[in-house]
Amino acid sequence: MAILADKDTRVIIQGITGGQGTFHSRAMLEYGTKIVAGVTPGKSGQEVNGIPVFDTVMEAKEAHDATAAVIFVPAPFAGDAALEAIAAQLNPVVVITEHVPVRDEIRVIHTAKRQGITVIGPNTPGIVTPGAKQKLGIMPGHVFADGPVGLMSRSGTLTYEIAAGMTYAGIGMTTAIGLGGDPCVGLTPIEAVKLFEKDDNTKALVLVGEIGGDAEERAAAYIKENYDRPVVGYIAGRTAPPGKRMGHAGAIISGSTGTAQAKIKALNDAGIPVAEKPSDVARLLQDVL
Amino acid sequence: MAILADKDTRVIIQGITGGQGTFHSRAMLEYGTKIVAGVTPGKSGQEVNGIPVFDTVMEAKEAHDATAAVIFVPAPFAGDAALEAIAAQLNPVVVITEHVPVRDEIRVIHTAKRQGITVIGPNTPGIVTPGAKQKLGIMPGHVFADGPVGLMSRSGTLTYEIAAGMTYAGIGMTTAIGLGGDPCVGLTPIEAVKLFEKDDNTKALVLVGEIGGDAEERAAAYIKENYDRPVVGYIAGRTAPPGKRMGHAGAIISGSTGTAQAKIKALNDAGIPVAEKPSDVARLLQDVL
Amino acid sequence: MKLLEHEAKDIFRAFNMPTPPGGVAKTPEEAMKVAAKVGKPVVVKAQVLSGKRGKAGGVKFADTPEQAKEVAKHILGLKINNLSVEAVLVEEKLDIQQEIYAGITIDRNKRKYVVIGSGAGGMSIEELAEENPEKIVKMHVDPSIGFLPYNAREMATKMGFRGKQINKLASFFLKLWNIVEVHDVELTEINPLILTKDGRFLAADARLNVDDNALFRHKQMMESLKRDPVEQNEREKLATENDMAYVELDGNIACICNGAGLTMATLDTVSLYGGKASTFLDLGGGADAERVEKGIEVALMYPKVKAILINIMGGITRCDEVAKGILAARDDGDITVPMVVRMVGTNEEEGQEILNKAGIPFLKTMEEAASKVVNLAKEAK
Amino acid sequence: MKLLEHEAKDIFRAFNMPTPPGGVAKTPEEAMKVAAKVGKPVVVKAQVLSGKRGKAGGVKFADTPEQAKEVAKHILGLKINNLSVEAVLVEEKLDIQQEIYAGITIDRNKRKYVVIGSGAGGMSIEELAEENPEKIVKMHVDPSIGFLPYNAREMATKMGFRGKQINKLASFFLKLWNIVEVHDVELTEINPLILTKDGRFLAADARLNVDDNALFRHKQMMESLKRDPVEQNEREKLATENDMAYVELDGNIACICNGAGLTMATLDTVSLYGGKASTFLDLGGGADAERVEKGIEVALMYPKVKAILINIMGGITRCDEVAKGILAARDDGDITVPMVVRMVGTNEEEGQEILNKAGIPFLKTMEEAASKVVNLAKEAK
Repeated sequence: MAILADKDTRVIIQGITGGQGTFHSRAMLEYGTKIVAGVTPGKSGQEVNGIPVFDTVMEAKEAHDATAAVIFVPAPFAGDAALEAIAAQLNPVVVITEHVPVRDEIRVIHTAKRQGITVIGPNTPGIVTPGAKQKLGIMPGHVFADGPVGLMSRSGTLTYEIAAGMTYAGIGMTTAIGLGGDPCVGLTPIEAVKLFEKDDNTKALVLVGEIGGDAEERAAAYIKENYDRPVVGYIAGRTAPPGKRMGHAGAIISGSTGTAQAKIKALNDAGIPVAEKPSDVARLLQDVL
Repeated sequence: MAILADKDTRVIIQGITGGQGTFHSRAMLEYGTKIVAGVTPGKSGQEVNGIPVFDTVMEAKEAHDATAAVIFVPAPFAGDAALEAIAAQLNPVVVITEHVPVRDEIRVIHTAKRQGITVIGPNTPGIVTPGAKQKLGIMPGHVFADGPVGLMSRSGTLTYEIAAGMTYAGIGMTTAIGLGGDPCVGLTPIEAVKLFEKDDNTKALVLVGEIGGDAEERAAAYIKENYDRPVVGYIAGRTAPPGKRMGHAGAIISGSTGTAQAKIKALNDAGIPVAEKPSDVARLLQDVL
Repeated sequence: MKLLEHEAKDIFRAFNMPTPPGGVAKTPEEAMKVAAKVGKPVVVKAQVLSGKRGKAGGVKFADTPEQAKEVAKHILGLKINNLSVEAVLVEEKLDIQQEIYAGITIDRNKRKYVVIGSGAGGMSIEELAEENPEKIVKMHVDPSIGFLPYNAREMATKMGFRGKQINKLASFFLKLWNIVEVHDVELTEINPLILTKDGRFLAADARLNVDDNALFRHKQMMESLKRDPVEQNEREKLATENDMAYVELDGNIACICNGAGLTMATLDTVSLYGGKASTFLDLGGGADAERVEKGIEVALMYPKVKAILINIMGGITRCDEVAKGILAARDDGDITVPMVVRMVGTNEEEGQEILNKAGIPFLKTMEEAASKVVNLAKEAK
Repeated sequence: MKLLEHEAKDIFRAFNMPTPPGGVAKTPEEAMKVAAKVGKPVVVKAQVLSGKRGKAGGVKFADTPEQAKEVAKHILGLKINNLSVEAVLVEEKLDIQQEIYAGITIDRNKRKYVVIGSGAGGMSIEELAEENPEKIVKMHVDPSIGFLPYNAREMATKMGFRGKQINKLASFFLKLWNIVEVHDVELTEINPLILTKDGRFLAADARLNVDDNALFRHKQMMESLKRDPVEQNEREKLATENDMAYVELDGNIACICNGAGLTMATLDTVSLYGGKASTFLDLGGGADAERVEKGIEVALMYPKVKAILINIMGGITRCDEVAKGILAARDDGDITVPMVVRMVGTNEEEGQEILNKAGIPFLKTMEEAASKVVNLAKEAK
């Protein structure tokens, strides 16, 4: 088993006729993803990689019984595309697009929440469930092996790095999730932990974080109280210069410094060992599995 | 028993320091309404008719355990006042104010709906439950007697006329509701019937309508299918000139002529006798009770 | 408040919505100039707040500027629905491939805005709605989400458009929605929205009604229109100025009441007794003596009146104030026809005392009052 | 995009928010003129995109226009946080009764806008938030409802205001919210918002950061500002122009990677092996050969560099493109310091073949690569 994507997931690609959409839908098909339709307004009747293209998500969904959406639509229109997928009750909705305005993100996230739909991203590499050969995103599929670990990360390539290290060490994943690199994302670390909690096949978790915000600290506190399987962490940015501050307001709201040191301390306080180098994640996992 | 207002209803008057608020809160107190607080932003610390005034609805509610709101706030600010009452979970929220912009009304009505709160009006004389001596509005209390009939009406003074006729004939009311004269109101005739349906003490209904829209036709259809106690109707405007039309769009949406003749026919088709004159309502009720 | 076609199109253009090239003319000469500037055959349209301008002869084509001048001269001399034509709109005559309907109004049952579109627009849209409802696409707007670009595209696809036309047509719906939100519009229609043979979409007609209750938020727009919200005769103006609702009818009994429902019921009851009202006059809520006196004055200015019925159900309105108003009108010698007063409710006794003292009779029920006034009107003939 | 105080105040005033009388000056003479026009004691404030202007000597009072000129001359000569002061804002010195804080930003955990206020504003607001959190009023905004007048009044009452001050202060919060919505603001603050002794409320300072991702919706505002979004040196400009993220550090190893997380992890790993990065350079997603070559060029322009580490995890980025970029840089003679390449992922084999043919060695793991580049940098000293 896995979370968010499994063998029954039937995917729509929004923005499939664009360069990214075309390239990555082919890569997803090659990996094994069940892409049933594409959507680009005004381009119905075409085919991309053998996939039929529709003008609207609703038409595509009704014609091909789709369950999930992956969005490659350019940033100015990505929020609208996500709301269209949500209105069509697709779940999850994976927003690959980066540089989406935060006001649009907030609107998308809360519209989805009201309807019980999971949005991944924006600015995410997507999700992959190696055991079902389902990849909803842009990650290189071959670095992810099937296995008992749930992987969640705010990064892109760093996720691949850590996944590759795990795979090399013979440790596979139930599902790997790129949570997205933006300040506001649809699925937070805590929410991801809650999803993995319900999956019996996920025997351990890897939480990959980076400086900024306090999502990792919050996840650590949640894990300490609620999650009893092993968790291993990695935090990028130990040597990064202090980031730009969000005025006084940022400090008033987060009350956190957002530094790597603060995050590592919070994870350690929750009993979560934190790897020094990406490759150490696999080693720490071997200790706990 | 009754609907929407009973002996446990504890009322806040919003806009209590204005002329209308002051005059009608006194009239309500005289009738027996339990007004526990008033609200006018910036006027906390004052008293009106012995009622303490607060700056915000939340403060007033918390201090005096209020359950319902009656709003006399001027039209430009009435929508905001209603949203404040809804946010404080007061129920029902009775909006007496007339000339509220329809965009504000729509917003208020749907915000209330999402939270299960009943909005009466805007542009309503309010509601009265004679048996509990609770009047949330501006109607002359003495024309409403306690009894077994639920009265609902889109009009103001016409409601008093019909209530006075009933009272004179010895027929009282569980609750009388002015639904409000605006095209968009919080409680429609159908919704009012549904509320009365749950009240065992309400043995019969009076539906007072007028030309325009198709709310009466819809209520008639609902009653025919779902409501099995007797109903008597009155429709004002048999001799009115054809009203101003809402373009083609109005006709496309309502598909109804909105004339008194169409409404009377719909009521009759649902087995509802329709009075020719206001005073005939009491006579028709005597036949069915 | 209803906007004239050219006023509505000014707003459309402010939202970058394409309309046919052209302009407003108040004289035949101006119309000729506009037509010359357009440089193609034109349509000349009467600018009046009335539907069915076409049937009334208010819409004509012209092939040359000279023809436009002639046609404009004719139209500027018309009266349509009792309204004189003060201006015409002269616009390029379009080469029509398809007539489309696009509109937004309020669904009072659902209490939501509803966006309406059809690939078959034009004059017969209402019949279409009745006979082929599947050809009309309706979309209700969730007030917590609004009307979004994907909704607009869904409208266009459901209306049968494909390819690049989807986004072109969708933009009209989105702009209409923006206009509705920005200007508190209760009804707006483009009928027809023309798809030309060379693939352009243009708003060929425009209807825009702003919510009267929201005009306080749109003072700038009101000023820029530089005209009264509606055309009214002297009596109607006086009534509006005094916050009364006033409609003239073709009977001879002036009915003065408080509340629209009660006023309608009074008219109906008068009719039941064989009379006919000359006036629907709703004094509104909480009328004081002065407003009552004003109401009597307005009603009596209408020459058809043979008798007056004053029917008051006191609520916010107090009977003593009404009595004072009646008394003042009588003492000023304003009341020149027989009058029947029926008055109950708030401060009923005080009011009755005032009338008693003044020797003005009054009745207790609407039926008695209606029956009596009908007889008085008949006698007065 | 961060706005300067005076730019933010222009927007505040466009929303009818009161600010102290005054104006911008680019020379001491202009400052004197503005002060003379104000006609009262003034404050002269450096207009730079940096906090703590006060501590850096960028905020001074002046009692007379002549003093204002002197003070302005001094401030216009300052460098604050490495930024030269190009202009000062000269405004009336207010007679302070109370310093208030008002702000709106985004709560990334709740993923909502949050409105923040305190009756105790000023420099120490952050300490207050930590030590007396009950003195800070926070209100999260429901995205489906928005921030409404009653919310603003609730803010004001919870901040301890009463009477007419409630509506006065509430209007500041409402206007801030309108600005946030209209201009895609991710952070705005008024600190302090001054209540004067004569009972006026004025925005004495202004901070406004517009969401960079939303600038495409605000071209008009960008144009009206007539300046670059940020001050950058030559290398930073070049990086921005080529869509790379580039930060200069004080080490000597140029780290060129793809993806912010991986770049940070690479810096951390270099540090673990005893080295120190000169450059955080994230090529971004899907860099082609040209961008890779540009990245190497930018990194090497920084004089501190002693060695280069290229660490690529192929995903959207293809290793063959990276290899081509490295090759081009080498063949152009750009690479003047020792280089370590680590490259895995998409098109790994093709990339490795290119490097093999060119005789450029590469490594398979990050650890090996980090360890090797640290040694090379040490040797190069």
